[in-house]
Amino acid sequence: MYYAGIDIGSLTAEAVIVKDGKVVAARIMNVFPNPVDSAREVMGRALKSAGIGAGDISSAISTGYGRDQVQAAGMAQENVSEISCHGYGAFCVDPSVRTVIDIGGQDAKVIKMDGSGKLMNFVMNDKCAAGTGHFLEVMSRTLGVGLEELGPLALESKKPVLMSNRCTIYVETEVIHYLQRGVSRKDVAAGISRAMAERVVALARRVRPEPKVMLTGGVAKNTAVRAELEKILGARMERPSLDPQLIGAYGAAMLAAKGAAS
Amino acid sequence: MIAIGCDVGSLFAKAVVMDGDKLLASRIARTTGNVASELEDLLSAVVSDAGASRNKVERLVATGAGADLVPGADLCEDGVACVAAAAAYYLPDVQLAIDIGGQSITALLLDPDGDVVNFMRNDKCASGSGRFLEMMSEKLNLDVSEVDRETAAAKGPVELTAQCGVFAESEVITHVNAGASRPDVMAGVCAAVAKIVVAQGRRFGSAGHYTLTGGVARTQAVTRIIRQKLPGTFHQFPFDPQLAAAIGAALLADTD
Amino acid sequence: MDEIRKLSGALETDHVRKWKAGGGKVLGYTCIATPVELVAAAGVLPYRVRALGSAQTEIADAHLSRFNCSFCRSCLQLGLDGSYDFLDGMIETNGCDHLRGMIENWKYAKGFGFFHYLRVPQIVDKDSFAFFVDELKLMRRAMSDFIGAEVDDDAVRAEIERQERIRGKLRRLYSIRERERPGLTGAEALEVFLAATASTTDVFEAELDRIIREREGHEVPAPRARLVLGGSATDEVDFVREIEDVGGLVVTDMLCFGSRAFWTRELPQQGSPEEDLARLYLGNQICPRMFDEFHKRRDFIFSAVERARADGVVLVHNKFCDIHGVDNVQLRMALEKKGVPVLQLEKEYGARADLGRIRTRVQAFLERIGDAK
Amino acid sequence: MKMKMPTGLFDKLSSQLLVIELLPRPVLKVVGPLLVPLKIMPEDGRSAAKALMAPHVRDASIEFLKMAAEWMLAAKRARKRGEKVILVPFNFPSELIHAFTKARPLTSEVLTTLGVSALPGQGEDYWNVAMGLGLPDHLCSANTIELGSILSGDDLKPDAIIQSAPGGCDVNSKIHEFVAHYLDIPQFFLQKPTDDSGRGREWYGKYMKSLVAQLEEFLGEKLDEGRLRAVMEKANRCTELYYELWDLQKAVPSPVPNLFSLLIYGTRFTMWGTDAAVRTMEAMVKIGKERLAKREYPAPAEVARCLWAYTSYYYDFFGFFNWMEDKGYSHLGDGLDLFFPKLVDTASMDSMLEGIAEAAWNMPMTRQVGGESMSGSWTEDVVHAVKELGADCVIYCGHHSCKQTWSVASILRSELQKRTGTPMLMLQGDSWIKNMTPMSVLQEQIEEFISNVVAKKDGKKRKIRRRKKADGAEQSAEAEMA
Repeated sequence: MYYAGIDIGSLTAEAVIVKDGKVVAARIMNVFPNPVDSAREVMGRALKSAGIGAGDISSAISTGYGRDQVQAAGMAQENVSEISCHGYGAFCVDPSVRTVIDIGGQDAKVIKMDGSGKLMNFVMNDKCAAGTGHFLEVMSRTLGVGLEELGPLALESKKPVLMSNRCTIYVETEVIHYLQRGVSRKDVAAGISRAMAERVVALARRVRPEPKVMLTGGVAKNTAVRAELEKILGARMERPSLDPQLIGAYGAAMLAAKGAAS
Repeated sequence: MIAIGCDVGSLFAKAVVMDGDKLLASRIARTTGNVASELEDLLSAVVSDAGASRNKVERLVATGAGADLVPGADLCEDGVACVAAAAAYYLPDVQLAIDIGGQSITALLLDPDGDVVNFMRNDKCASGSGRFLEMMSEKLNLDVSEVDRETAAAKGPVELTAQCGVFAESEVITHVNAGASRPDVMAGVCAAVAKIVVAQGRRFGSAGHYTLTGGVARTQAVTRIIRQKLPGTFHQFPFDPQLAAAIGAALLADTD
Repeated sequence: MDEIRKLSGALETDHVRKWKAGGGKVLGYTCIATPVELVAAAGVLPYRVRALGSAQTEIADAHLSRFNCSFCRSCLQLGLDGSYDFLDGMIETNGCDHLRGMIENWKYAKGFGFFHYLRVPQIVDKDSFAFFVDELKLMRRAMSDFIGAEVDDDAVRAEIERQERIRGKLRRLYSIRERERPGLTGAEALEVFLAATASTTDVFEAELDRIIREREGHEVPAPRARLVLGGSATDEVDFVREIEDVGGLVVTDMLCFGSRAFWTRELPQQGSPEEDLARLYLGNQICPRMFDEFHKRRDFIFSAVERARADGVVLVHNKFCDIHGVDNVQLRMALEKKGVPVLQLEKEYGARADLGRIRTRVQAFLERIGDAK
Repeated sequence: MKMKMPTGLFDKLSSQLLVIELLPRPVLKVVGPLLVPLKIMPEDGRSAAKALMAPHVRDASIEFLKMAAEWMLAAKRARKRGEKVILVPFNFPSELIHAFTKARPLTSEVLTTLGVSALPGQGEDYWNVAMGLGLPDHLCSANTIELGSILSGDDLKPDAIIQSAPGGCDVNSKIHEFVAHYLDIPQFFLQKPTDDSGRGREWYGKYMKSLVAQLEEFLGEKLDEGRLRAVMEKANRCTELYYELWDLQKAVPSPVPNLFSLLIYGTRFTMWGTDAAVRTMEAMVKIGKERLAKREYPAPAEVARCLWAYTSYYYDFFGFFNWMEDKGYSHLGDGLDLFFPKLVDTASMDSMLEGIAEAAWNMPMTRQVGGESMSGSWTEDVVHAVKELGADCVIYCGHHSCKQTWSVASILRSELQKRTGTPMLMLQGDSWIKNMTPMSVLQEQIEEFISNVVAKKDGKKRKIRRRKKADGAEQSAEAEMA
């Protein structure tokens, strides 16, 4: 029996197909303007790599901000919030994890689950997008380095600069200001990572994270932010065995399987 | 007297060469990393545009956040003084100048002599800034210079309600996904920017005679809405409004 | 519901226009601490200031700041752009700092044809009670001066009774809403209440009777979960609808555009009309602006949860709303201690942009209190 | 017994102040400046010490620090002595508490200011504690930093809270209410009727009396008339000194160092009515007089005389005051200094309690935005101070969570312009949290304001339009109707 999870975020789309709790196919791509097109495309790619047809999927769950439309388009039997999906996905990857920090394009979430992966509590950034994936995206663009280079670069720094603003748009001009004054890229990058981590921690405090935290979402790939988070929170940031960007879709697929089981 | 005015803002550096109050040449360049050499190039380029030689230039006046970075500046003037000077000099009736920069909006109240009675800057809400307009048009695969042409085709502008610039971006995407036309979405962005500017412009009561300077004032799609919403008489700045501070700096070359 | 919508869907409704055309006067007020009885007894229509979910603030922001509550900024905008020109005057109460600022700027920038400041204590004891009784006498005097005729005891008593009757019927409507199979949604209930704050008692009472008749036997689709909504002043029907869209039926509330305005009112023992009203209003103010009585608010929401057999509570506050911003935390802690799940939301008034993220939170909350699908 | 490193704001500060308590003044005078380069203090604390130990303020600073030490250490030792610690907001006349033998007052906002100025991290951790509980980030940092430390459960826990902000400030009253509930300690109320008629004032007097009764019951101590009189006489002495400083401040250039703005209300809100307060005020007056005689001024010239409409910025280790001074910008005090004390009639218990009620009624915030009209008495006070002190400009710092002043700041500005022609600069920055608006941004705007608006008000105008007419330049771009 095959089960699928489709996660349409604001920047990327993911599809995961599972069989007997094992991932048989997973695909990530950048989103098209329309969530349903993204879902079709990414799901098509996943089916292809699994070597099965849409008919072989016994049930699918959509999640992410396009979840309603994807279900409405008939590609999923159900839609579940990305908050539950990330929690359950992380739990399925490592049942000992009780806290997940998920940082997506414009959302940052801190999720707590119980021993069965059931959602217990969560917080999500309210009015401000500082401390989300978008923040790092803008900053790396301003720094003129690739998103994936940002982490390694920051780790080289001995004396990170202090970002005194909160708003993404202002931190951006602060970055320009530092660069104009000849501050080294690595020190600015480190300052960015710290600012990012501080925003996330400010959110995390509201649910009192457990000492063992799993970091998911695109930002989990940023080694510098991860290091900063561990420093400030004094908690270990588990890296999921699965690509951290896939956790949401994986959780959706596992929920589909669970739903069919019960 | 031949003078250079150089305004180093948060996003762009602008340089002008002026003979008294006559604009001989101007240049605008985006600043990136190595600003010192960028400014060197900018200055020599604008001087040669003016058909003058560097030694004919009697004074170099710098202004803006990066004024201290301008090589060989004879003096530095703050942004308020420069914008006020430019607006006051060319627009004798203007009582209020609203300068919309890369990241802040400043309303300047002028007296009959053209001196500053008071000013107020909003630098806590990026949604009215030049950078915001830029980010939003980027999202719609537009260059800011194309915004006017694009919005000309707008039927019914969408309404943006997000307070945070970044969330406004997702609101923009939502509207696009909901099938709103690009002109309508872009027009909505312009309306959002205009609203913030209008609020700032009203800060000193009814404006009377006013003008708009700074990069955003180049975009008619924004200024049109401001002129509808802001009471008073609008006066068009006679040159590229993004140059206002640089021009003001040059005008102040021989006053202290 | 259509008639109700006609009464609540706009600021200057046909009803208000007709009333004014007939020579009727309208006075605005901003806070549930205002005894509408004294206004109505003078034959004047009391009209609660609200913003219909409008997020426009560019005129207001030139007076208030972006650090002020967005609901108050929206109201000021409508006050200054002429939408409220049908008001013949304003009764201010010191509800909260943001409301005070809103009215003060409105007054400064535009002025009011008639203005009265009703000073409401923030602590209840015999001194403040006596003070408030005096305040009500002053207000009654002001009303008499406004209409140029004495507002006598009988008129006030009659109005107190009429209002009590309407409150009773509103409670009746809420019982239809709170029962096992609710007869109306939270969004509908809010619309009914909004109509109450914008129309004459006779017209509203007739509509209320009709709704009660219609909905007694009616049943709305079974929800995914039953919720109590509490927090900042909000007249945003869309916001409630958004919550109910994802399956959380708002079966009762703790809103001042809602039950807080009428729930715990009981007919006071006969003293002077002012004493009765003082007991009625000062004695039953379920609002975080009041001090030394958090227990009242806690018990209010506890009993709402029980009465309505709610599965969870949503506590919302507008960004910069200080009194609810803090009180919601105290309420959340008290509710969670009792094992009641709580979702705390902070939002900008009328910002449809935020609805998407709010929707996600509410859905996750339902998944959390539901079967954690 | 084992020693534990203090982690709370109060505990950390008071352990630092132990040194101050121990060292005699002459020693402090010599050692104080030496402390600065020494590594025994955290670096942040040292930059604050540098500002306090600057020669022209040192004597007053030392008295102030001695006073602070006495104030905080008394609270620290209260429990051992069977006394109770009562947390009060800045707008409560703490001299009333000093008149009891079994009570010690602590003022949350002053503790925050000292903490932000002397502790590494500037109290941000305590702010985070409050945020961690889910409290909204638009609360006032002045309260939230100190109260966050108390909420952490790892700091001195007060025995009771006095609430004097209901009616004056929602944020202040709500956060104090929250703490009282969270710690389950009693709160006593002094409610301010938002009422400018006499009735409210009468009622307020009643409230003060019933508050005293409640305190007497709580402390199990009758307020002693003789003791109260002793306190009020010292309070009266402080009042006289306050007006001496006020008059000194009228001199041009101002002989009163900028930092004194903070020291004055720091004294008012903590130890008013004690010998330590009298000593501190005397030290300030002495310095002011000497500087007046010597015509001393830190900068070559007094460029501007600035009155701060409400609060100023305290997150810069007092450096901000000195920055202004070096620029020639005199800080003529801020709204917190506008508490207009009156000499109290010490004839009877009643007259003294009435005097305390009057003092409370005239406290900053209570008196201004706590009025029926939020802008009314605020405007009158600022106009009065501008005229008396000859200020040529007013600066509104735009403290983020100060919703009441933000609500009516634009009214204040236009009224100031109308009534006195004085320009007011409106900034946007938090007074106690450093990473809300960078100091450089605020300083840049202040310089722009003073050089364009204030200094050029007369004389140094550029009159660019007149110059142009002289140039006989061509017609301006023609106007188009909007």
